[in-house]
Amino acid sequence: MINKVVANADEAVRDIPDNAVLMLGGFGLCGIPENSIAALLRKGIKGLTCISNNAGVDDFGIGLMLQTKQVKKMISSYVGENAEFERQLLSGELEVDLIPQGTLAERIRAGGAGIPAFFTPAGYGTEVAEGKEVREFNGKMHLLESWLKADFSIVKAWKGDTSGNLIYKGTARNFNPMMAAAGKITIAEVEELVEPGELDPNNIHTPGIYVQRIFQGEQYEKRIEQRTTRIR
Amino acid sequence: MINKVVANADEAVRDIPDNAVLMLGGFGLCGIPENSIAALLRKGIKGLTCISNNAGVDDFGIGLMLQTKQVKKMISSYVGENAEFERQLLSGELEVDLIPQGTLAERIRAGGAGIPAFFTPAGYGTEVAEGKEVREFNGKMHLLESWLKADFSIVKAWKGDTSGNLIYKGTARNFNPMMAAAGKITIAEVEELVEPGELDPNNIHTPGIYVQRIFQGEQYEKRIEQRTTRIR
Amino acid sequence: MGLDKIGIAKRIAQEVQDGTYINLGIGIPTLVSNFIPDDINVVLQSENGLLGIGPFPEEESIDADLINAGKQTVTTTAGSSLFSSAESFEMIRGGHVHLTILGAMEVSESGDIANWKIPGKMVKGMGGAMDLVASADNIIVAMQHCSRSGDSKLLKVCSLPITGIACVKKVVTDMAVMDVLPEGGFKLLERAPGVSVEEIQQATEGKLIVEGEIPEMQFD
Amino acid sequence: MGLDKIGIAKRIAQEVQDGTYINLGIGIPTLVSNFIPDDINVVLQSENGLLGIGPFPEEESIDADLINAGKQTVTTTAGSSLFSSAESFEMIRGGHVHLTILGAMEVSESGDIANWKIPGKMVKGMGGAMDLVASADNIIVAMQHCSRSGDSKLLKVCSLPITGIACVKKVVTDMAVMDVLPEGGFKLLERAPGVSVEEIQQATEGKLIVEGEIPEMQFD
Repeated sequence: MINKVVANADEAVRDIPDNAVLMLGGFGLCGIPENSIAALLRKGIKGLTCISNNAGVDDFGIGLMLQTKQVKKMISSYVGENAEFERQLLSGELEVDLIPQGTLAERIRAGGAGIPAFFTPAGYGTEVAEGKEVREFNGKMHLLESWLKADFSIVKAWKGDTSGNLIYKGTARNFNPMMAAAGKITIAEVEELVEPGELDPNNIHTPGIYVQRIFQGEQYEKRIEQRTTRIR
Repeated sequence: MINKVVANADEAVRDIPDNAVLMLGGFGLCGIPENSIAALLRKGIKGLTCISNNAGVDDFGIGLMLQTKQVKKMISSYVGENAEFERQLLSGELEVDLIPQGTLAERIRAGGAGIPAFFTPAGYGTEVAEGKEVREFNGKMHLLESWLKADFSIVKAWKGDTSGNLIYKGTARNFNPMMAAAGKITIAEVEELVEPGELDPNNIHTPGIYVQRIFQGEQYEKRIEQRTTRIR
Repeated sequence: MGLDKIGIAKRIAQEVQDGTYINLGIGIPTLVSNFIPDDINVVLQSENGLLGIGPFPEEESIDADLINAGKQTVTTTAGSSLFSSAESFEMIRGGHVHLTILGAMEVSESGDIANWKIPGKMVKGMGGAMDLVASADNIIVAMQHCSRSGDSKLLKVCSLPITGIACVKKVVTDMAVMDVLPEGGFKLLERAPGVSVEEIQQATEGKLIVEGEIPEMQFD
Repeated sequence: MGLDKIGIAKRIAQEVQDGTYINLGIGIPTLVSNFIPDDINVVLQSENGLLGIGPFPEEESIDADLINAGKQTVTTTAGSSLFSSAESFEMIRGGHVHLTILGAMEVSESGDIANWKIPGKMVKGMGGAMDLVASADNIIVAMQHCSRSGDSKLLKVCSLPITGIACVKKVVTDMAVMDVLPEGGFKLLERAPGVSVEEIQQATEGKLIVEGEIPEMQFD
């Protein structure tokens, strides 16, 4: 096996330049690469294009990188819960591409899978269709959508081994597996880093082939957006 | 949860009519739905179109259905190791569509995923490209390929629960997960059928939503094509 | 007069069929799950990667790694499965999810829906809504019949940027249950208790089709 | 005279770079894995859904559910992963597998390869070969220089139905190592021990480019 371990988040993001295209895993604040985002904040690179389903909240996740104005463009499906985001967008400081969530997931999957374009029904007849090729299949109209790739993909998993195999937990999986495959360089941060052989080969969610760098994150805040409970 | 259990293979295939389009999981003889194939032989329906990566061997797997001439057409990527197959093909008794394996896997995946067509580089410049739309992306030529769907998909898993969740073992996974999603009716046979809650939700390979019928197979021969060993 | 949110959710729960997979949007749709009868077996899908949404967790078993599409903490149930966003939308786009219930700002008489954007005012994004309405066979909209300012939300043509065209099959509001006919028009099926056909007609800008007696909604 | 299959496999093993993912075809390519030096870390991919192919099993640990693409029983190793055929070809088509080594019936001087069909005679199918040659950055062909009847397999133009165009980067035969140049032509790099440039020239129907002294292959 090939050893992909780097010491920490700072080493993992060391060569990400200004104006890079990044993918960042997560849905809301669930499954986001907290340690790598902190390292990107420390590094202070600018002009980033961030592909991520959401943009974090004002004071956590990608929202932190919006505060420091490191992000030039967001490619997302939903960016609510974020006042600073809305301010930068309405003022024109931030470019935003809004993409239907399933199309976003599939375009990223296509990027990793070597599929340059595919047809999907989502968005036909809406603003999303503007400028796109339309074609009918089985009586239903579809849009041609292209793949998305990243210079660096940054994903977060529950467990990983030194050869880059990853296992996610719960709904923290979300966009992470497709993004892992769609990055030229993929950085994985994990809660627990183990030796090859400790993870069941039958239960790997992201095979190590997609991961170039891996490290164990230092601590995870895992902030909850909507804490909802029931009485016993 | 929704209970999908049927008594046995005969009940599972009860309403498959002549001339149906079937998908059958497996790679070589690994991960094939042995019990369901036996039931199809007993049922004696004819004129079937079978989508399966391989066509079994002369006396096992889909090869048995070729012996009984139940198959009108095979859609596969590789059909070696099968003399009766070759005879029927060369005599014109059997129609065959040969498709590159990755394109076959992706077309089936597209069928389950609601993607009617996609571009892939495989087969450009070859016989496979005949009659297909060609388009250049990033300086590389690609073919437009369409989804594949089945009236009935028949898959084999290691473990399953009564609500249709499946876990495969080893390389017996192969085409089974995509086929499970691409069938109008999907029949799953498993080595061990358990109650909901007994399988870890984080390790499910095929979510139950894709499966309409499930049963525990009676015995598995699991014939090996190339028994290769090393001396200790 | 008319139903409250709970009432809308209760009425929609009557539409839920046994043995189906359902995606519930944020808001009133989420409430629907509370009113599905025990003898109706359904599985709820959350597009962020969970099939088989369980009840909210007890305080001590909250798991930040287990949320629904509204970012609320949830639980799994026996028979749940977890998967990626790509797999989740394979289920949706591939037609495996039978019913989508979602909110809307506007619905047109041809079944168009608008619920993702108010130009110059609100830019949250469409999330999974465009995929959902383009895919499921059955789309039910849960909403108020009129906006807070009293304007009808059931229109001839949507005024806001649309989420999908000709996709809504049924609309349940505080005032009425209506089918959206394939040839266009809201066909009135039921009135909310105490609401008259005239009141519904007045609150509906789009074409309302009224044939024969219109019964009141029935609740157990 | 010339190399046997083991020799070809040994020579190709010298091409394998540390830290790469490799797909090995059936036949000579499978043998290559035996000769990769211990200090070169590579991971072997099997397109039926296994990354990290281990050695053949001992008799008592044979598992019918664990085979390679040649349908041979294999094992996993520490760090292996298992996946579907769709995922497997995502790896291949997406360019994550760096090197493909496969056999061929013919290779043309422009890098076309034919290895899946002999019209009227053999109809086994292409398997994963068309995906592999259309995808990997580096494609090395392992084959005999001439057919059993003595005809060159290194041609100006392939006579058999092709598997892929302009994709082969290097050819290693029993007689020689050659690069296929982007502008066309087999550039002779090395001779098998005891084989002369003239003999290689005679056995090569396609354009052979010979510049300067051509060294013999070196084996440890």
